Amino acid sequence: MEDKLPEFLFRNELQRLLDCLITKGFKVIGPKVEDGALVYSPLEQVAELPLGWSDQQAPGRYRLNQTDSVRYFHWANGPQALKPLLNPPRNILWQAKRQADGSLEFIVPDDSISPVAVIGVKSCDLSALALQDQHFLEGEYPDPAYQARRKSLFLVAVNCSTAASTCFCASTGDGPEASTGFDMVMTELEDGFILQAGSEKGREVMAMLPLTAVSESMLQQKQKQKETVFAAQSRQLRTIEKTDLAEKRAHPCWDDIAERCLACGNCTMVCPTCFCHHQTEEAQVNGVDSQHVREWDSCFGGSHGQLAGFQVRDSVKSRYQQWMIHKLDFWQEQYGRSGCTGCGRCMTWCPAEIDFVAEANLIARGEQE
Amino acid sequence: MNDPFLTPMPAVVESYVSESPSIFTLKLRLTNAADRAAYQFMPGQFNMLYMFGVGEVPISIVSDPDDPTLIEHTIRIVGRVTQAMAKLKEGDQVGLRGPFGRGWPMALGREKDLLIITGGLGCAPVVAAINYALQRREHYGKVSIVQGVKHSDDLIWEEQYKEWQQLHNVEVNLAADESGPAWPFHQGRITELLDKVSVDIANSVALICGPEGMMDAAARRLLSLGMPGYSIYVSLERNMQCAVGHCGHCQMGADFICKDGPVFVYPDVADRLMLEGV
Amino acid sequence: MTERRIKIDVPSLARVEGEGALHLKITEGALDALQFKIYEPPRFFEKFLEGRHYTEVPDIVARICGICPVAYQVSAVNALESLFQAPLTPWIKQMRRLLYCGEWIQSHSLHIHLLALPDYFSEESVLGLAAKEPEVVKRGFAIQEAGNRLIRFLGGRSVHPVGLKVGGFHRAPSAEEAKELLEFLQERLPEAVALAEWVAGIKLPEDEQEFVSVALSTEQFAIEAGLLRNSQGLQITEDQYEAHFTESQSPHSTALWSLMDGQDYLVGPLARLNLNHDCLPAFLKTLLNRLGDPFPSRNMFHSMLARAIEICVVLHEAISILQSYQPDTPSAEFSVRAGAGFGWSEAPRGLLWHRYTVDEQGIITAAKIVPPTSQNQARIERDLEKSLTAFGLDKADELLRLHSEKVVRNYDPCISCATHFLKLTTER
Amino acid sequence: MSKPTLAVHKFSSCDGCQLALLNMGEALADLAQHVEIKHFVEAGLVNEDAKVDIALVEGSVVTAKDQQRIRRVRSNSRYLISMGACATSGGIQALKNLADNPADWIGQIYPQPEFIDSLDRSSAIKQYVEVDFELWGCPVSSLQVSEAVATLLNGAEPLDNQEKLCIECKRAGKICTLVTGGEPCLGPVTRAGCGALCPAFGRACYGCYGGAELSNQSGLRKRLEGLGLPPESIQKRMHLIHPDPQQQNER
Ligand SMILES: Cc1cc2nc3c(=O)[nH]c(=O)nc-3n(C[C@H](O)[C@H](O)[C@H](O)COP(=O)(O)OP(=O)(O)OC[C@H]3O[C@@H](n4cnc5c(N)ncnc54)[C@H](O)[C@@H]3O)c2cc1C
Ligand code: SF4
Ligand code: SF4
Ligand code: SF4
Repeated sequence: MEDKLPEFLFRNELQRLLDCLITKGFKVIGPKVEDGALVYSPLEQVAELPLGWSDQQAPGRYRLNQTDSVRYFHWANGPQALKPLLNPPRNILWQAKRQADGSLEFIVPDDSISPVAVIGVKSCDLSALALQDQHFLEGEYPDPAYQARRKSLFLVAVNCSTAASTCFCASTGDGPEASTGFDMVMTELEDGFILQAGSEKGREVMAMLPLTAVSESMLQQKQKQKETVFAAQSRQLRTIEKTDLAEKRAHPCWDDIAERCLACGNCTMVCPTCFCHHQTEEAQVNGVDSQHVREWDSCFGGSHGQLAGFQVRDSVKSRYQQWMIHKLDFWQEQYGRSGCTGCGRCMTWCPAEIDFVAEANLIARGEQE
Repeated sequence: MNDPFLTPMPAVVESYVSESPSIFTLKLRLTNAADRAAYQFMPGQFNMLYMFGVGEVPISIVSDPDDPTLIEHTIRIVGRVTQAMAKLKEGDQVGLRGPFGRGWPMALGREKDLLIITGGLGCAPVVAAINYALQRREHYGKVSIVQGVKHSDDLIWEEQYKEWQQLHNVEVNLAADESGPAWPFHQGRITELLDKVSVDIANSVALICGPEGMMDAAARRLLSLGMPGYSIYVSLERNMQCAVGHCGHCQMGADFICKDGPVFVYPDVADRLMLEGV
Repeated sequence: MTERRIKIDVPSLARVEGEGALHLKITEGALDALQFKIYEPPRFFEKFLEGRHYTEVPDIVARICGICPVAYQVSAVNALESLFQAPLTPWIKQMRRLLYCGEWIQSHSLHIHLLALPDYFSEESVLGLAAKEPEVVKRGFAIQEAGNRLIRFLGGRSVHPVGLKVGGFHRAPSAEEAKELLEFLQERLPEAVALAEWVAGIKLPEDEQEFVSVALSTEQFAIEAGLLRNSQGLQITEDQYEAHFTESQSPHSTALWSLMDGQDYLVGPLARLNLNHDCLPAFLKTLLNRLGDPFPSRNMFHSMLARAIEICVVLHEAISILQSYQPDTPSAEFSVRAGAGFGWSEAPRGLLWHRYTVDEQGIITAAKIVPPTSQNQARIERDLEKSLTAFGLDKADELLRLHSEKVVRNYDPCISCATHFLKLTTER
Repeated sequence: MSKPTLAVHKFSSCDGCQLALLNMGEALADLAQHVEIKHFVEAGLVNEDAKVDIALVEGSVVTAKDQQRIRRVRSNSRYLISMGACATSGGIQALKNLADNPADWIGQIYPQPEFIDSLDRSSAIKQYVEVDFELWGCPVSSLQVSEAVATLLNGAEPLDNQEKLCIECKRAGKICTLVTGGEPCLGPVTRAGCGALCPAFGRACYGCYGGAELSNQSGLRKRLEGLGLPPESIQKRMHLIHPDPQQQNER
């Protein structure tokens, strides 16, 4: 139970929230329409938010359309969650310098990290963030760069008011309402936003805003909105127990997927919980400078399972199995829960229109949609 | 100060020994005194070795943990980085991160016989265990080394096996699936050889390293000979980039080889050893 | 004069784009044979284009030449857009010009520094030149990079760029990208002016010759479009080209020779400056005045200065376009129609003419491309004949060889361009 | 110690890959500090028969003379790298390999075909001699060339990156043109390396970097057919810059 009542910010005062975050020294990142998709990108003005835009998604298909709605957050999600902000697609791990005498020096680039505030974070992506935190921070060797970015992050979540056909967070237990992991959460209504703090920092920001009381009818609208989104989620991922998938490697369905799957790795790139990356060396011709770079990698790529003289996964089928069985099954042993938070991106951004949920339900439970 | 597990420490090549046309041994010394003082390892652990301008590879430490200032690696030339490393000379520098992973159960093997089974083109991780036991002869019983190759011509580093064979209470058995005319050892599968080797099954610990199919077959044979599963250890290998459980490449099933292994007790991984694509 | 028979062969001409050779025979003090050979094998582009959809044309023709892909792309889309009557917006037209500015900067700077200048410093290559004139070479690289960046801005990469399409562009770059580029270009303008001044100070051979200059012209300095004019008063449009210009094959060349009303002619920077001198921006007219303006000039060695001046023209132009840059709808709607389309533009080396015939489905049924190097080929041989005679055929072989190479480089012949496949319509 | 030596040889091509070197700017001067460039005609250095450590070969083999010359280049070079589409797969001019009657083309075109030296096929360098490393792309980028050379100078073979363009596209944060616009993108079967330029320009990849590892071409064909593209046009699209399937990178 919250110890403080939710409070209300009128629509025309939303700029105050942005200003307040900017004053506090945050670089503000929020949803914007760019190249036909909703992407999280730096912004300073409310006018940059996707006013009236909504999305239509299906496996292999994403379209935005402009409606006459007055809402800024009436959409499901875009191609990327928070992952690129904390675990960037590419970063330099160290620079090596070879001195004239042949000795080596290793320099860790000190990329000054500026505090970032993200507004418009969805519940499924908060869950995914918690999983990335677990992976990168809670082991024996916390990732210092991730940690630094994570520490300086301020999160303004928004509760979903609509669901795409690919959304299934209700069935994974990760939405549609954000319950934890944010500094503030907003529920967008026609007239404005119900705000709720999730941290001390969030309370401080809220204290700077011109808030008014929340009425009973607003709370009812909020409740109704949540129920509508719940009901709108036509997809459901069935409960998959440990080994449910791992023991079904012989299922004929995998072969059928393998004919269609392009092993392109898009699903893993957009998945907010996928963490694989490779490290490569980039040398300069001068013989003095070289750098070791970390970049997102995918279990669909050939180098992922390559050993001297042996390719662990040399077929599309085995790579698809690695992706799905790892995500839905082995994750449970590794992180205590499945690696899927129901965002649906792996389906939308699959150029081969593969329906991850339907395939998983079919293989694990024999359920035909 | 850089984190020694995340950023390489400079290390100098103290000595370079060519063991065979495709195997060489590097003795490395960390150049920075503080790094050197802090460095400790266990047999079966590995380092990430970095070649300037080329990249990094995981390599087991084969030297004795009692002298952690001289870190020895026996390396087989298989590809880009190992080829470049083979060109190192004394006095050259490399980078080193580590040590990583869980090594061989040397404590568990105390007072017991060691059965060391390796296959394929030879497997460096077991060298660490052999060296360790031979340095502490009094703590271990008989050391039986069983090596299997596909073809007798594949046996590299024959001299080393011969040297070991000369030692007291060490037995070396070699098997080749196919062999040339001058092959003085067993012809056939390594599993057949296991039937012949005289081991005190109840009082031995088996350390196995090699291709997964061979490890699985050898472990099963040992089980059928009556060795308890908890006495059988295997060393696994997967592509490895970060060695700290972040990069995801070395996952095998739910395990990260780099931090949960590379050495596993056989029953924990038996189910997945023979699965394709895991 | 002593009697002498010499034979000079330059088996592969260095510092030209593509593979060519020179063959001279002097018998008893007279030129007996002179051949500028283009032996690079043909690549049959016009044949490949047949059966392809018109949307693929820009990506295909770019591959005729890695040094002036934009010229090929723009001439091609000019031809197709005129056929389809695509309603190009001022923004699209301006961006075409901007993209083309990038190619001129890149190609001219490359030619001056990497290909031509070493001749004047008795160096084999720019690497040697860099030791003698490090600042000049550094400045040259920076100017060349300005060209590369401009092409990347609208095309993603400077060789075989991907941004342009029939009807406009695939994408309008953002205002931020434009701003960043603008700053870099602004820093280059004074350097380009300094380059022109410096080039004007290089001592050149005196080598006046009669020739006809051919170039496009418009009110602005013509680059991506215009009417064709020559120094004899001819003025024609794209579709009239074939009535005046004809190609023929010669045994020693895989490129075809082009003649204008039966005579050889010059295209390229010198021809353009000779004809379009009046369109230069005021600051360049002033600059040229100060440098003792040689244009119009009949000395082919003024080509290098012409290139340097053109770099200033287009850099200045690019800066002014970018100063008011705003993204806009990148392409225009049009419908495909069957027929023949003609298009041309001023490639860095000179006029580049294309003709396509297209069916109702937008499939190319025939293509013809006349690149600048085939247009200059007859002129190059005529020039060599005259300038070697003027230089003195009694000079040592090595000097004759060096001088001929220097003459050929004035034209910046691009042999890759010259050896795409040319379909013959006329008989010899 | 003497510097390693380098040669750049040109066969049938557009010259665009050599520009990867000529457009390097100061990095070219830098490179020349560390390697001795023996032969590079376009840059003015002519010594075709020099023995070198590294030979970069641009262009495809299309004449009988080329066949002889590439063998000489091979025997004069310790490490031979084919650079660009022409050298790795025959390039766009290998479209003639697909013609029924390539021999007739010259006759159809040139009034005196006897002057033209041209084989019926445009062949990748590896069709004639052993190639140590391939740099795919039409054109290759300066970065590809300098990294390959730098790695060799450091004593190792360059890394053969065969990952798919989609991975590079997503890393670069580009929006998928196939998913948002139904564009016939070849990214899922194309080698990475260009930096996902086409998707960055909102257009579909046309495959100029050649085939990627474990490409599911038939899967992509079916998908593009599902978008309404006729099979012939998909075929043409897949075989534009690397037209000759026999010389594609099938592994
Ligand atoms: C825990 C562990 C301990 C090892 N100990 C030794 C040892 O003591 N001595 C020894 O000779 N070898 C050892 N290896 C194997 C050694 O790491 C590989 O042979 C080496 O990485 C090959 O690198 P390369 O650059 O020479 O080959 P590459 O040219 O990179 O290619 C050879 C193959 O190895 C794969 N590979 C590349 N990098 C890695 C990597 N970082 N991890 C795993 N695979 C990779 C490649 O994908 C490729 O298929 C060990 C491996 C592991 C995982
Ligand atoms: S598996 Fe798919 S739906 Fe689940 S979190 Fe990843 S991308 Fe989203
Ligand atoms: S499932 Fe889809 S997105 Fe994932 S690798 Fe296969 S085709 Fe690509
Ligand atoms: S645009 Fe093309 S390259 Fe990029 S992700 Fe989509 S299919 Fe792949």
